[in-house]
Amino acid sequence: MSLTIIPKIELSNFINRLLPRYHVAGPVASDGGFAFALINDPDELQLEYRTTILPPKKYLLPPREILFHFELETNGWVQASYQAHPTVLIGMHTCDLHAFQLLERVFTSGFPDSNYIDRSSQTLIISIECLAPCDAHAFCKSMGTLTADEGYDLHLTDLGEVYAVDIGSKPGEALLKEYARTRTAAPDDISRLNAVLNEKWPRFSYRLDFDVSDLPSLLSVSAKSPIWAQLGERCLGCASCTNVCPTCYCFDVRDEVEMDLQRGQRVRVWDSCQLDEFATVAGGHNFRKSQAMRQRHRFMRKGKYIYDAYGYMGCVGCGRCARACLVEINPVSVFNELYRLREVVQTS
Amino acid sequence: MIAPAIPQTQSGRTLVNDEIFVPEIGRVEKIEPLTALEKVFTIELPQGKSLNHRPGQFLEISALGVGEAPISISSSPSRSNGFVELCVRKVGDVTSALHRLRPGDKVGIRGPFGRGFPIENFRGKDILFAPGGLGLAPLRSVINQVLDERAHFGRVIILYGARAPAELLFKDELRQWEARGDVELHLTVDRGDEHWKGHIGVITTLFKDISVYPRNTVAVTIGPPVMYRFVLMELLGTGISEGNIWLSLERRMKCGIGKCGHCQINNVYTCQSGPSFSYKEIKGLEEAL
Amino acid sequence: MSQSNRPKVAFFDFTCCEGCQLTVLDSLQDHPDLLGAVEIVQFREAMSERSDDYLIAFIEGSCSRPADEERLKHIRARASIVVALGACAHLGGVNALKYFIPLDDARSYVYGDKAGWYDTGDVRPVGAVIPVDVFIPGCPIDRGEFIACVKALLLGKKPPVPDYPLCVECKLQENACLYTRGNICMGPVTRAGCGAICPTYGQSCESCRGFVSNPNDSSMRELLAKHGLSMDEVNMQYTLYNTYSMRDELKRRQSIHG
Amino acid sequence: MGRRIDVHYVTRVEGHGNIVVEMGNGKLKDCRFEVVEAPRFFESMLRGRHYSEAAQITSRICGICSTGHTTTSLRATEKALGVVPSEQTRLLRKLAFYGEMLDSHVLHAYMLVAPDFLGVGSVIPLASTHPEVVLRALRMKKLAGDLCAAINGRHTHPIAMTVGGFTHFPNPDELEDLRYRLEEARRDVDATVDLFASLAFPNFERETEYISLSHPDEYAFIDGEIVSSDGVTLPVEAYRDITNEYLVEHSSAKLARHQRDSYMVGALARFNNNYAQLHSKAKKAASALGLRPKVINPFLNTAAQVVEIVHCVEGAIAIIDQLLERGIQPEEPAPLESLEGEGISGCEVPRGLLIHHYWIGADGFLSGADCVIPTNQNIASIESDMRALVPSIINNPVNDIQLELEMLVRAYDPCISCSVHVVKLDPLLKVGDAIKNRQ
Ligand SMILES: Cc1cc2nc3c(=O)[nH]c(=O)nc-3n(C[C@H](O)[C@H](O)[C@H](O)COP(=O)(O)OP(=O)(O)OC[C@H]3O[C@@H](n4cnc5c(N)ncnc54)[C@H](O)[C@@H]3O)c2cc1C
Ligand code: SF4
Ligand code: SF4
Ligand code: SF4
Repeated sequence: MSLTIIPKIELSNFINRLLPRYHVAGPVASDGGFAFALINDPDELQLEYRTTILPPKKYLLPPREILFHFELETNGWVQASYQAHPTVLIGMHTCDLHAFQLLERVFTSGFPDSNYIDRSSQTLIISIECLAPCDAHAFCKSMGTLTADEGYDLHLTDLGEVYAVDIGSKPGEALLKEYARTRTAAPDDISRLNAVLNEKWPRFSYRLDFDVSDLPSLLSVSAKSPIWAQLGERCLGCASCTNVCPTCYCFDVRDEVEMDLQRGQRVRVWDSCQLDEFATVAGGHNFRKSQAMRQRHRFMRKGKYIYDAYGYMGCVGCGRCARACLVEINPVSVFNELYRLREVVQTS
Repeated sequence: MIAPAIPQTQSGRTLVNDEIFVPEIGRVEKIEPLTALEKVFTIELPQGKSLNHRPGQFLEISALGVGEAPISISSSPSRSNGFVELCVRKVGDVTSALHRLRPGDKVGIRGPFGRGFPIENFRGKDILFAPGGLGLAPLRSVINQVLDERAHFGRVIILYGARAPAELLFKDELRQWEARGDVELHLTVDRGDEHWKGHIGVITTLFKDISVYPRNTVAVTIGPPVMYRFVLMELLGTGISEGNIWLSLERRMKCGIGKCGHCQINNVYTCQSGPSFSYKEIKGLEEAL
Repeated sequence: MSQSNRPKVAFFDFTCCEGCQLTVLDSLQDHPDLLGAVEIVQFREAMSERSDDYLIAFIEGSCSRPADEERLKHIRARASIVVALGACAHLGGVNALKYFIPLDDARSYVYGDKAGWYDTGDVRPVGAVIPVDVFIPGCPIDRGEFIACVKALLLGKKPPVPDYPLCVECKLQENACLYTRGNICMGPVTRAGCGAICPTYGQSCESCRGFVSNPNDSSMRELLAKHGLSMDEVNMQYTLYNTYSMRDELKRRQSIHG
Repeated sequence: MGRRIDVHYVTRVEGHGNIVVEMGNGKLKDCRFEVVEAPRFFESMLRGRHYSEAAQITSRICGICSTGHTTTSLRATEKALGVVPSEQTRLLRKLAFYGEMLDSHVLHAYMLVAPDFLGVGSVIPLASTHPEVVLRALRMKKLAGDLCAAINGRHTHPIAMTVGGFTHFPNPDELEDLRYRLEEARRDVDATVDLFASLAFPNFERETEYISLSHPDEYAFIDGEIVSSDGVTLPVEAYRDITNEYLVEHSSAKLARHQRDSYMVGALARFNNNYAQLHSKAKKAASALGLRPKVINPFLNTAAQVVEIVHCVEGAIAIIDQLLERGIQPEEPAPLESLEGEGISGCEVPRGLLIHHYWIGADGFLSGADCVIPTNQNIASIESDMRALVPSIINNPVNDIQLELEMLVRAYDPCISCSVHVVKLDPLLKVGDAIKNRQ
C-alpha cells in the first residue's frame, strides 16, 4: 500500500471524528508520568511519552473482566458477557505491538478465547514509530522490537509537521479513508521518512551482550544456574514485574454473587506466577515453592517457554518490569549474567 | 515439545462451547458417598450432548457462585450414554459446594479437556494399574474401558493403595473386579484396622508380590505427587520402558484450555498436553515431578 | 424476607475507635440489601435490641483487660463463626503501641515491677484470646471487602481476603510508586485487599492490613535501609499496626541494639 | 423501697457507658454516668513516635470524627513546627470538615436519636416502618462520606491529609458532581428540618455554661478562640484554664469544669455562642425548629445539629465554588520552619471542642502529648442534667425514667471510645485500680 501523509493538525480532527463512534484510548499524562486512558479530547493525547506503567494490554485483557452471568434460581441460566466496544488504540509503541501479536497468537490458537477475541476483533491499532528511547530501561533494540512490519492497522512516524502513515490492514485503510483527510506521500516525504528512520537507530543501544536468537538455547542450559537462588533471596514476590508486563497473560477465575446469592458472574482477573499461591493446589502442595523457582519460571517464560510454544519471544524489551522492580531485578542483567556464566563455563 | 490435544470445538457434540468459558448445565442424577471425604456423582448431561471422551480426560465442574474445579471423568467411555460419573473429594470451596448438592440440582460442565491416555496403543499389552488414593477415580475410567474390551488386552494387574481401609474407594467395584477372575487385584493400606486382613504397607510394597514381563507391559499410575517418585522407581526397576509408563499430573487449573498459566510445567500446559503423560515425555521437564 | 431463615449476626466492640462498625453502617449505603440477607440481632452502636442467639459474631477491637477476655469467651461459646473485624481485632492495631510505653511509665501502671519492657500491656488481637474463623483486615475495614466476605460466609466459602502484596493492586491503579517519589512504602510485604487506597491517595502504606503470610522481610528491610531509614525507623515502619505480632522480634532486636 | 436504674450499657452511642441511678423514698440518692470503656493511653503511645505519624495515630482515637482528630492533630504539629498551610489547604480542610460534620450529625440525628422518637429500638425496624426516612438518611450520609472521600480517599481515617497540606487533590469534575449532589440534597435537608421540627423533645431545661470556639469571620469550626457563655474569652493555648480536667472513681474518662460544676460543649454550645454567624438558611431552620439562643434544653442538642446540617451543606457548596473558581493546584505541603517545638490546636469537631497539644523534640519524635476530648468535657454536664432531671420525673415508672435518661445521654452524642483514649500516665494508677477493683 502506498504511504500516506497526515498533517499533525489533521490528526486531532481525525480523532474528533472517531470519538462519536469509537472509544479512543492513548497515552495521557498521569500521576507524574503517562498512562493509557480513554480520551474525550485529542488534546489529552501525549504521543511523545515515556513508557506507561501498565501496557495497553489492559484493553484486550482487562485486569477484571466478566466472562458470563448466571442465575441459580432459573435452573442455572448462563449468559456469556461481552462488554467490548469498538475501540481505537492510538500511540502504541512497537514493543507493545509485538506483545499484542503474542497475545493474539495465544488467545486465538488451540481453544480460541471468545472473550479475548470479542475485544481484539473490535480494536483498531494505530501505533507510532519510536524515534528515541522512551525509558532508560528499554532494550527493544536487543529484542528486535524497535520497529514493526505488521500487527497494526495504521502506523505513524513523526516527520515534524506531519505524520507518515503506514497502512497495515484493510480496516485501517477504511478508517483513514472515512475519518481522516490525508494526502499521498510525495517523493520528498518518502526520503524524509527514510532519513528519520535511519537516524533513529544509533540513538538506541543494544543492551544484551549476545544476540537474542541465542536466548532460548542459553536458557535451556541455565535451569540449574545459581542465579535463581540469588534472585529468590532478593525478590519481594510483589508481582509488579508481571503485572506491568505487556506479554504476561496469566489469569485467575472467580465467582462473584449478588447479595441474594442467586445471581452473579464469573470474572477473570490478572494473576501472577510470582505470587505464592499461583501453583498451589488444595491441600497446600506448591509446585513452585520457592521464590527462586518462581523467578526462574518467569525468566524461562520470557526467553524460552513462550518461544517454544508460540514462536514469539515472551519479552519485548519494553523495560517496564525493570522500572517497576524495587530490588532491581531486570531481564537485561539476568540474561547477560547467564550469558557470562555460560561463557565462563565454556571457556574453562 | 509435547503435542497439545486437538480441541474438539464442534458444538453440540461435546460440552465445549464456542463461548469457551460458559458451562453447559447438567443435572445431578445420583450421589453416592464412598468415604467420609469422597462422593460419586452421576450427572446427566444436557439433552443431545455427549462427552465423547477418552479415559484420563477431565471436566471443569462449576458450582455456580462458588467456582469451578477440574475433576477427572471417572466413568469409562464404554459406559457413558448420556451420563458421567465424577468422584469428588471434599477439600475446599468448590468441592464442598459439590458435596452439598442433592439429586436434581444443577452443575456447570465444560469439557472434556486434556489428552487422555492413548488406550488404543495399550491394546495387546499387559496392563499394570497403580493408583494411590484418589488416583483410582480417574484410573477407574481406564480400567473399566479395558475390562469392557477385555479380549484386546493381556494381563490386567491392579495395585491399589490407600491410607486406611475406610479410605478405599469404589469398594463394590473392587470386589467385582476381584470376582471376575481375569484381574489380578492387590490392595494395601498404610495403616490397618481391626477388620483389615489384607496387606499393610505403602503401595510400593506390593511390587514384590508381582512379576511382569516388562517388554509387553504398559503401566498407568495416578496418585499424589509424593507417591510418584517411589512408584516410578519401582516401575523403572521392573524394566518397563519410560515410554510405557503413564501417569497423570495434578496442577492448579483455572481455564482448562491452555491459557491461564497455572498448570504450566515449563513450556507444557498440563491441561492441554496432559494431564496424562508418559514418563518419557516429562522426565526432562524441570518441576514436573 | 422471612425473619427466620436469615442467618443471625451480631456485632461486638472492644477497645477500638468503632470506625469499622461505622464502615459496616456505611456499607449499607450501597448494599441496603444486606439487611435482607442477614438478621442483625446485636449492634450496640446502632441499636438497642439485644439477643444472644446468633450464628456469626463480628468482633471489632482488641482485648485489653480481663473483663474483655470473659466477654470474648462468652461470644465464642455462642457463635458458630467468629469474625475479627478490622486491625484492632485482627492484629492488635494501634492499641498495641502500648507495648512501647517505656518501662518506668509501665511500672507506675498496673503491672508493677514484674513487667518487662514489652509485657506491660495485655493488648491482644481477638485471635490471641479465642479461636477466630475469619478475619477482615484493615484500619478501617474496606466496605467492598466486608460485603464480599459476608457473601462468602453466607455461601459457605472462604472469604476472598487476598494473601498477596499490596503492590499488585497499586500497579493496577497505575500509581507512580512512592519509592520513585522519594518516599517509602510497606506495600511489598503488606496484604492487599484495600485497592492500595493509601498509595492511590499519595500516602505510603503502613501495613494496617497486616503482612502477607510469606513476606520477604530481609529484602524488605534492606530496601528500606537503601532508602535511608535507620534500624529504628525501619522498626517504626513495621509497628504502627503490627506491634503485637512484632513484639518478640522487637525485643530481640532491641536487646541486640539496646 | 429503693429503686435502682442500671443501664449497662447505653446503646446507640459510641463506646461503653453506664447509667446508674439510685432512688429511695421518692428521692434521688445518687446518679452517675459511668464510663467503663477500656482506657487506651493514646497520649503515652504518641510519645516516641515520629511527628509524621501523630495524625494517623490520633485519627484512630475515633472512627466517627477522625477527620476532626486528624485536622486538629496536623494543626498542632504545624504550630509546633512553624508550618503555614496554603489557602487551598485551608479550604480543602474546611470542606472535609463540613463533610464529616454532616456525616456525624446525620448518623446521630437519624440513626441514633430518631428511633427513640419513632418508637423503635434502632434504625433497622425503621427501614420497614419509615423506609423514606432511612433512605434519606443513607442518601445524606453517602453524600457526606463521598465528600470526605473526594478529598481524603475515605471518610473514616482520612488518607490524603498531611503536615502542611495534602498528598492528593480532587479533580474539578468530582467537585462539580458533589456540588450538584449537594444542591439536590437541599430537598433532603428541608425534609430533615421538617422531621425534627415535628418531634416532641422532652421539656427539660437547665441553664449552664456553654463553651465553644468562636471566630470573628465565620461560624467557627477549625479556627478561633475559646469563648464561654459566661463571658470569658481565651486563646486556644490557654485551654487548660478552661478545661481543668479531673478524675473521679467511677469513670475511666477524665471530667472537666470551668467556673461552675460543669459546662457543655457541642452543637448546642456552638449554636448559643455563634448563632449570628450561621448561614441564613440555617437560621431559618433554627426558627422552624423553635430554637433561639440561648437554648438551655440539652435534648435540643440534636436540633442544633440539624441546624448545623443546613449550615454545612450551604458552607460546602460555597467552598466548592471558591475552589472551582480558584482552580485546584496540586501543590507540595508547606515547609517546616523548625524541627522542634510545642504546638496547641483546637477545633470544633461534631461533639464540641477538641484540643491537641504536642511537644516535638529535635529528633522529630514526640516527647509529650495532651488531648482534650469533647465528651470528657460533657460528662459532668450529663451528670448535672441527670441530677436536675430525675427529681422531676421520679414518680414515673422506672422504664420511663430509664428511657428518658438514655435519651438525655444520647442527646449529648457522647463518643465514649474517644473519651477514654486520653487518660494520662500519672493519675492512671488510680483509674486503673478503680477499673480493676470494679471487675
Ligand atoms: C486434571 C485434574 C483432575 C482432577 N480430578 C479430581 C477428581 O477426580 N476428584 C477430585 O476430588 N479432585 C480432582 N482434582 C483436584 C481438584 O480439582 C481440586 O481438589 C479442586 O480444584 C479444589 O478446589 P476447591 O475449590 O474445593 O478447593 P480450594 O482449596 O478452596 O481451592 C482454592 C483454589 O485453588 C484452586 N485449586 C486448588 N487445588 C487445585 C487443584 N488440585 N487443581 C486445580 N486447582 C486447584 C481452585 O481452583 C481454587 O481456586 C483434579 C485436579 C486436576 C488438575
Ligand atoms: S519482561 Fe519486562 S522488559 Fe520484557 S516485555 Fe515484560 S515488562 Fe517488558
Ligand atoms: S517486581 Fe521485582 S521484587 Fe517484585 S516480583 Fe518482580 S522481580 Fe520480584
Ligand atoms: S507505592 Fe507501595 S504499594 Fe505501590 S508499588 Fe510502590 S511499594 Fe508497592
